[in-house]
Amino acid sequence: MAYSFNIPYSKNKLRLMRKFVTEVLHEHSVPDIETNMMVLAVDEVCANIIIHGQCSDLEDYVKISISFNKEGVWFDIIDKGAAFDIIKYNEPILGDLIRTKQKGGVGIMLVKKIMDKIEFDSSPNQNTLRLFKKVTFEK
Amino acid sequence: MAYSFNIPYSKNKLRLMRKFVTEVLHEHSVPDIETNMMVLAVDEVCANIIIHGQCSDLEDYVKISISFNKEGVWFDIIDKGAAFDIIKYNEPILGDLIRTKQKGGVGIMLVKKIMDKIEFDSSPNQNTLRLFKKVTFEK
Amino acid sequence: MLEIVQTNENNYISIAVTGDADASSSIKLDKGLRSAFDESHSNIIIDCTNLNYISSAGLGVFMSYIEEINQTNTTFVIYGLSEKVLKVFGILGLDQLLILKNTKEEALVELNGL
Amino acid sequence: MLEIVQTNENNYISIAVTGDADASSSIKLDKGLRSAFDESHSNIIIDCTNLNYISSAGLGVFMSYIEEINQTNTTFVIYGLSEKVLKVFGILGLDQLLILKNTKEEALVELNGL
Ligand SMILES: Nc1ncnc2c1ncn2[C@@H]1O[C@H](COP(=O)(O)OP(=O)(O)O)[C@@H](O)[C@H]1O
Ligand SMILES: Nc1ncnc2c1ncn2[C@@H]1O[C@H](COP(=O)(O)OP(=O)(O)O)[C@@H](O)[C@H]1O
Repeated sequence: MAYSFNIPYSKNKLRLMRKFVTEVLHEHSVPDIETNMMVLAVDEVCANIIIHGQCSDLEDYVKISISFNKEGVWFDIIDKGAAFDIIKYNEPILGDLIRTKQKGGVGIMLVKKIMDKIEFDSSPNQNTLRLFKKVTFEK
Repeated sequence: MAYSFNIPYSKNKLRLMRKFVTEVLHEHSVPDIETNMMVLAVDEVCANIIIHGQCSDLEDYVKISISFNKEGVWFDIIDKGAAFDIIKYNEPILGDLIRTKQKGGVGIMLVKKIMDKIEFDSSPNQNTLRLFKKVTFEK
Repeated sequence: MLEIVQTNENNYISIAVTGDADASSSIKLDKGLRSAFDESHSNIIIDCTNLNYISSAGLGVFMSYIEEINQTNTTFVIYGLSEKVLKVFGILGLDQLLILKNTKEEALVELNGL
Repeated sequence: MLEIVQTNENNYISIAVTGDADASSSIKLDKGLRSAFDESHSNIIIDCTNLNYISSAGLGVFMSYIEEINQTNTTFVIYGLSEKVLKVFGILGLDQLLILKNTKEEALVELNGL
């Protein structure tokens, strides 16, 4: 079973995206706490694409696909902005961020802590980030 | 501003589709009563595609796109089943359905009464039904 | 995602309909109405206070009992429709072919008024 | 979709945070905290009973005040986090770097215990 949707490149559409993902996971009996964790990881990736992705075409979208297997859930996040491989990104040290009073910089850290598998693939046309999370479905 | 999503060919995924459409219209300040009307029209079309569309490939999806302009909302409903042009379809007479105790047959009637414009286009690959509804946005 | 609960009172049957009556669930509504009609009770009220949504499949179920209601002289009253659901009954004029009331009290007046 | 309401009590400032603290809204949270700190009150409690969601942008705002809290000896207590939001604070261990309490009562005990 797979679902997908496109959201406009806009920070204030992230809330709607989160609702979509929440509904789909809920439909597949994913427990609330885990749903929120996965929604958070997808939210971080989408926010980064919108904020840092430097997509030239304002009429473009971030595409999110969600598919289920027995072990868990795959999220594919596809965009057409600058290629950015979060797997290769070295996260900063939390203590340094706190000491220097940074107001950000922990998004990718969260994604990596939450997700069980991360794959990145970039073609001239688009970037695909694939995130997998193991889930014990409620029924 | 445009949104789209794919739902699996399954009657029990219609509820999720309705939630998606409702959220998007809500996001764009469409009044509740009108939202429900448009959701109903899209639901009828999707239910027909799932029930009557005879799509061979069970892994396929109905795709719904929603886009807004100043006058109202366009819904594009795309499927890969048998081409069926609701514009050319002649609706039955309600009284006849009631006399013969039919339990269905009023879906397309509803779609035509609710929507302000209907366009149908079919290629060998896919069918596209476009529905437009005038809306006075709340803000 | 549709729940049908039947309650037999002294002089009427009440059926409470909760959730969404759509293409996947309306068959449940039909089974619920069928069994009430099969008990040949002459007074049936339908509590739609918690009916969140209805599509043509649900409307079709109600439509298909109109003949039977008239032929068997059953008093069949639907009450508690939300504004948005009521509007859907109105699209095809079913609000003129079925008795729709706002509250349970009004529905019972309709029964007793016979 | 984030609402920040500040209330000044006798011996503390209370800030109620309602909604989603995400990439688009967390700047509001920052403004709210900034103005509370600018009043140089030594006791600040944050009511998160109606904080529905927090992302790294919201966590980052809280993070950025940790140094100031320590340097200015401010008692800064967050309370009322739902289980799912609390779990998010826990991912990076921020639940160890900030004082988190379940209820307003417990938060006030923390202030008065000084
Ligand atoms: N899609 C992207 N395109 C370009 N750069 C990105 C992308 N995602 C993340 N980055 C870079 O990685 C950095 C760290 O991201 P993150 O951990 O989410 O923290 P934040 O976004 O708060 O800075 C960003 O500041 C940005 O420089
Ligand atoms: N997508 C479709 N593909 C093939 N046939 C269709 C499609 N949509 C509708 N139809 C035909 O049109 C008829 C009328 O549809 P409708 O008014 O929705 O009523 P119902 O679906 O309850 O029969 C259906 O019974 C079916 O024969």
